[in-house]
Amino acid sequence: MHKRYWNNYQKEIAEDHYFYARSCIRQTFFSGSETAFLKMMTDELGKDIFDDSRQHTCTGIGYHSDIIPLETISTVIARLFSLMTEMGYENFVPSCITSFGILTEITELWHHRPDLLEKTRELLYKATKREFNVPKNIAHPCDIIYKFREDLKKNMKYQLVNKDTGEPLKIVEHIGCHYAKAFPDRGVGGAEFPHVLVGMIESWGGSVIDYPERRHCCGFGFRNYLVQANRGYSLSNSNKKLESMAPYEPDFIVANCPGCTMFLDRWQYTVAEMEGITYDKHGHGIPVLTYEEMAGLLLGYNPWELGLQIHQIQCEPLLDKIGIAYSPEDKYKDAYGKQLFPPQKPNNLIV
Amino acid sequence: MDKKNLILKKLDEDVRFHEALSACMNCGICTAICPAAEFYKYDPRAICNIVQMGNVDEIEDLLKSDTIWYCGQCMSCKTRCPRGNTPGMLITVLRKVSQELGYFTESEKGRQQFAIEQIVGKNIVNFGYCVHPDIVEPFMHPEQGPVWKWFRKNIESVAPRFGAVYHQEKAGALRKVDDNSIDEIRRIFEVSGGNELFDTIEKFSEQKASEYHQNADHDYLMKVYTDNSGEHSK
Amino acid sequence: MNTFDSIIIGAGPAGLKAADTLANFNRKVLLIDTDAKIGGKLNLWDRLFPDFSSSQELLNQLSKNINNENVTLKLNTNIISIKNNDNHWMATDSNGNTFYATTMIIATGFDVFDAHRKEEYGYGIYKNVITSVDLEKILSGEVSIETPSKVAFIQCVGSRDEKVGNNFCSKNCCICAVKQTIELKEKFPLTDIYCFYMDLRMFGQSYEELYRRSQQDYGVNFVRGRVSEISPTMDNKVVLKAEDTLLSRPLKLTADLVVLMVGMEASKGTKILGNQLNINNTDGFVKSTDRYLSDSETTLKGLFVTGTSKRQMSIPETMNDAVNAAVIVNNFLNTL
Amino acid sequence: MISFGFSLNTSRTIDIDADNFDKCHSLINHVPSYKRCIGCGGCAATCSAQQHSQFNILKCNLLFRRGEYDTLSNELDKCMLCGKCLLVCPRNVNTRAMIISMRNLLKTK
Amino acid sequence: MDINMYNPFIVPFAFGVIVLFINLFIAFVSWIYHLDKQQSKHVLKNIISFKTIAAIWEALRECIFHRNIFKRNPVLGYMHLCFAFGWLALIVVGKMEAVAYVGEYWTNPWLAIFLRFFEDGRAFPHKEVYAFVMDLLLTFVLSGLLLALIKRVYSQLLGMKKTTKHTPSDRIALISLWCIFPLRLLAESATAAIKHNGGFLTQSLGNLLANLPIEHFVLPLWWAYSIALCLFFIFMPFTRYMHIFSEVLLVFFRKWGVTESEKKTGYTDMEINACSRCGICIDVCQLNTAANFNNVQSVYFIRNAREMVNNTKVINNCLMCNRCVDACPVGIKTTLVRQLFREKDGFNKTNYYDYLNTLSSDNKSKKYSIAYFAGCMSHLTPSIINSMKTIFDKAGENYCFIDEDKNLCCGKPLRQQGFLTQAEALKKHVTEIINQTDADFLVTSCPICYNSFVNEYNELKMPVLHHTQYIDMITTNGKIVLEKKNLSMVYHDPCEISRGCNIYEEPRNVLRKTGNLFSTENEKNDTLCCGGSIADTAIEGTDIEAIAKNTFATLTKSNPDILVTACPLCKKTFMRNNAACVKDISEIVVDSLNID
Repeated sequence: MHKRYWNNYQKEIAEDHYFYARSCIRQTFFSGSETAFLKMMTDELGKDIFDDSRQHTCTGIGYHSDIIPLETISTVIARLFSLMTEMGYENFVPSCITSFGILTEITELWHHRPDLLEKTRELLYKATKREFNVPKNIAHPCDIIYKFREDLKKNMKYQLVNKDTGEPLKIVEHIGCHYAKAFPDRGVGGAEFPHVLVGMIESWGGSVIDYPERRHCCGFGFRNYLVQANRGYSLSNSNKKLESMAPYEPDFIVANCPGCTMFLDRWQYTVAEMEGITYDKHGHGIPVLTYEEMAGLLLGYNPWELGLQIHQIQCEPLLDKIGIAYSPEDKYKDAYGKQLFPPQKPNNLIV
Repeated sequence: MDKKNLILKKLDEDVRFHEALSACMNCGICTAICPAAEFYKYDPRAICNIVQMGNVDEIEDLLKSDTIWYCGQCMSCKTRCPRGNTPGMLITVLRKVSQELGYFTESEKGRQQFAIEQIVGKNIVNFGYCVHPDIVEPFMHPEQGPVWKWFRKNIESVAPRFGAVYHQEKAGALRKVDDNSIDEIRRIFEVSGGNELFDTIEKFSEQKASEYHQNADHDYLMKVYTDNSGEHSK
Repeated sequence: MNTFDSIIIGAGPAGLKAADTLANFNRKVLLIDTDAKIGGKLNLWDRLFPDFSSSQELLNQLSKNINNENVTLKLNTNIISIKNNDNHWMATDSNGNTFYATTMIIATGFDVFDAHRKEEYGYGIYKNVITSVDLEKILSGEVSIETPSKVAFIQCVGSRDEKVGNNFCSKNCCICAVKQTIELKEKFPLTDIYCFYMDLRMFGQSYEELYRRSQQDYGVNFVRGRVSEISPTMDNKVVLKAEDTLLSRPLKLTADLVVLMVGMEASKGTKILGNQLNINNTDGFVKSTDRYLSDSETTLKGLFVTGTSKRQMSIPETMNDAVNAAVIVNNFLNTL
Repeated sequence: MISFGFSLNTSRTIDIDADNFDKCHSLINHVPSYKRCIGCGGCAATCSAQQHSQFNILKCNLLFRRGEYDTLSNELDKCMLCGKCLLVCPRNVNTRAMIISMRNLLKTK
Repeated sequence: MDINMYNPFIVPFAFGVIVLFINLFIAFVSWIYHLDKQQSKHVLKNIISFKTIAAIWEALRECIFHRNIFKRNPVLGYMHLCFAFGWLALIVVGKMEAVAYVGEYWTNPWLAIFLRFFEDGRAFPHKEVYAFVMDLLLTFVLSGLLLALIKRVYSQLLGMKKTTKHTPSDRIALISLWCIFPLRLLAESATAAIKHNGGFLTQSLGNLLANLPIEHFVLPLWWAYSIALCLFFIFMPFTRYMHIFSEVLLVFFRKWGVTESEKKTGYTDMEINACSRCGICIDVCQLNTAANFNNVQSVYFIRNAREMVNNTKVINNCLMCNRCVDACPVGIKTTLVRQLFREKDGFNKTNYYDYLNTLSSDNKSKKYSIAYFAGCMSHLTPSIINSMKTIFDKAGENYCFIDEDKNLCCGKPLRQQGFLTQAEALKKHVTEIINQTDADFLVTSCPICYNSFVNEYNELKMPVLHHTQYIDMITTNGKIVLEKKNLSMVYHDPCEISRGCNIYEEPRNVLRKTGNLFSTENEKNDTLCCGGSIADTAIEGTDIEAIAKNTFATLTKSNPDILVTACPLCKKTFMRNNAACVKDISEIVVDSLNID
């Protein structure tokens, strides 16, 4: 019965040799995920991926909150491309979904309006004397992991299966809006049922929940989060989404967008402290993972090196469910093995 | 050129304007899934219609209103529009024009641009990133919770555990972007109109602040950052 | 015995009516269809708008009319190539048989829009999302369902939609939905029906009256707004999201059954033929030389077109158009 | 509970599933022509009250139909019952009877 | 008192009378107690004045002789006269006869009714005369009864298309009433057969009956007569027959200056109880004649009101054209009573229409000769407004167009629907705005507004004219000159200014100057409603259409070139269904203006 029109659609994803661009939000809140991704690429898959120290933001957050003109963001991106060109790469891999959306949009615009591409070249040259090529392929890290999901599976120690019952875990996948909504053919599986996370989950033994607000935005809303007065919007949208999924009792949420991961995590804490609501039966909240964290856990990476302890919703119940080994005493140690005083406990949310 | 023609000209000049709105048939498919329409008095369909009708007075009112600032730029509208429009992108253009003409300070939500410019804009030219742990202050971000507080406090010793190179000039997360790159970004802002927009926002905000007998300083920033009339959703 | 005055490709209402008319002019006609039975898309409908007459009765009548020595009917015949040779038309089927005729009429008709293409509506994904064609089976009693408490009709599925490449209005869905809401309400009087529309194009005689009756006598609710997406609920229903555009507010509705009013696209056969002979419009339908003066002719001499292979038509329009085409063909044959 | 400087916003979505249509049904009993409205807005366009206020009969009609009674009674108070709407309605909806009935129905909580 | 003049059969009668008077007393006291302050003031002021005498005269005229019914329908009038006057005369003459028989004034009270039974055959003054007169009166009443019977069966014979449908209690009272006089005839005749004390009727019948064993029937017949009376008296206060007493009371209170107030009062009860359910209002009502509603007319509405059966469908189904008020023989202000029953409570805010703007300061500072208030409906017939503008310009008026923004309503529609607080609030706003113009005249194009300004607006600082009056004024004083054309026209009197405000001649004066005016069947105070009345919220499109068609047909029997009216609503209603030329008087005037 299940016939999905875009099911067989596969976007073009480069095989090897990637130029990596970091994300403002992901490196700030989930730096372990970026590290894990690079590690998977090199150690597990043996791919060539380059992490340039001179790289910088795409200014997408500024652009979508309307403080960056189109010319500026185009030129900033052009500098990123020039670094890529300089280092001899053609495949661009932005860690951030907003960047991914911006890059797609700008390159699309250049494609239709070559004059604007020329203008950007001029501006970049004027500012930095740099030149650039437009990347041949732009793929998000999740695309790459999706592409090589079966290869990664071979190295995996765990599966997305409840170790006690043997049942597949019930997982909510959340796709960042700018991944597929704007350009459906740039995402794996189109706009309505993107297959990128579903593919990973299903390959790795889990099951996906189809719930009413599945496609709803996490509520980041750029200026709607950046300014405190507007955060009610952001909170309400996450709440709407979480309320909609809660009855399905998901084991965790996985997202491909740094912002979504952060908001779905933090807003659960906020609602718990503001309204006394948690979205699971036990008051722990629903863990929210990045896809890198999900893959890393299954590959047997140390959860505390992936950075799971700096999620506000704690992951131990999930780790136990899958049967992942971890050492509780290492959780709040610093990089040098020193035991730190743990974070304060929230009032309502159980951590 | 009179003000009214100026508005239309500015809209027309923006390459994104024509891409965003060709012909709207008011079907409402955009509003149906719009996260902002549910929680704000906001209707992207109606905005498209106003712009499409081309009544300059109405467009001017729009540019001065809170309405255009509600959009969260998720671009869900683009996916579904049966006419291939992108109301979210139309909003981007309207906001741009509102800022260039100084109309943004007429509305509570519009005035917030000052705070965003001061926070995100400054981040970009100082850190090379829109967001940086150093300025995600827990007092301005209570929702980040105790874990964030803990991480911020112990960042130097904890971050390396996740492979981050906090404040170091080498490849990796949270590194310090080298001065040369920062300089290049600043020059890009200089030549491509980025600084000009910052200046415009600051200039009009300064004017608005003086109406409140203030300067466009930290106090004004905190004012626009927290002001909420509570009349945005009904 | 493979030579005819005219070959009609497609034995739907247009083909049947054209064959009947030509036969009355004493012309030898070959009527071909790929299907195993005549009637084409008429078979998909149980009762017809706006008078609820039976489609089977109509089909029986049409079938009776072509039952004479002038009409040769070939079903299960797939024409793979058409050639014009020395003012004669040759059609070759997949079995290698070739048929010859002085004229040829394209009556290959339309296909209903494949609702799978609108993934956001979940057709083929959620079992309670069906199309107007599926609903006919429920209305005719062929398929039985439990009494639904809420049913939503969604107009313009696959029509007026750049995202699926169909900018046209399929014209018949509006009135068809009104017909179906009434039938459904007669079958399930306690069911609440919501019909989501952008415009209601009640273009035909007494269509508007039927619309009025559906409101006044059957209490069908019409909501002006295009549905954006449909998603499942825990209890196997579906949630629809739309805007009530007249109120400028989002709206949601949980329904037990959703009916997608699928539009009319040029049929696969029409598209193939049109491409092969280079006589198609951008939207896949066959182009007539002049929609005012010579609406049955194509740019190719001796090749004629009728019915929904040209554009969206209702059944009466199709029949009239077929008669018209037959008369034109007969005149053409007379001039030779 | 911690104060974060913001709070959850109320939803503006019309929820047909809320199923509070009792009043709507009794309105239909009183004024059967109510069902015939095609939302053309002719009534609102000609309305005297609308000249100086946001009053909109079509919206009142629809809000009632959707079971959204919150601010409706204040809105209905603006009507002067002059009857112009009645004369322009293409579907002969008894608009005045509709407004009067709505007011009565909203009064009885 | 003569103890011999007693027989147990009078007990039912006596009992009935006592119950009747107790009931009447309770009712009257309650009504008077429930009068409001204003009404009581009127009564106290006028009770000792010539008005009381006038009231007595009217009571006699209407309650006994039924002059009004006579005027409308002589046969029906005769029927009512038979019962009312005949019966009263039977009692009065019966009393005189009893006094003559006994020889003293204070006789047993029942003697006046039952004298024949107790009469012992002795002579007394004018005995034969009394016998003759009493029989004559009885014949008179019986002739009325015969008519009533015929009316019940063949109402058309009495010129009535529809008669009132009765309630069960009405039926009992009716049957007992019908039995009273035949039984009296039989009882007296039977007695006469034995005692030979009858007159020309009773004695003749008695002689016929004498052949039968009549002595066994005498007493039972008197019993039956008494019981019939008893039944009638007991049921009377709860039936239409209550009107016999209420009407008298109503006549007095009305003469004393009492009118309906804004809310229901004791006076409303008097009006409601004064209805005899004669059914005259049914025939004049166009909802009956043109749209087939025959259970909503005043008579039924009032009956429902008396029985406290609250039926909004009936209350709301009235065009308020006041045709029934004009026709009502009792003079009950049925539409006002209906309006009172429409009262909506629970809407008592005062700030309903605060959104309304006042005049612009620019307008306020000027001095105007005319303040023009087009009225809501005129805005849907812009040709009327344009014509008025032309006329004002031609007449050299400096006018202020008050509702140019199409935003003001006079409040009459609200009042008609019972939203009194709102109507008052709106009135306050509109008064304020009108008074700001400081003009010489207020001219309106809408009869509804005109009626409202004249009857409800008590704080206007300027005289009000309907545009028919205004045009008549300026054509009479020569401000504009009209050219007579060879057009045949008929004039439709809009209810609100004709029957409502007696504007009959002004439009006709004007029209005679512009063309050939023909009269119609139903004109002036007999005018028909166009059907578009906004007073009626119960009827919908097709019914309005039916009434409009009917009225239109009646008006255009003479096939005129133009049907002229003076009301935008009438114009709109006629135009909606009929293609023929319908024009407003202002348009006719503009057509006839010598525009140089």
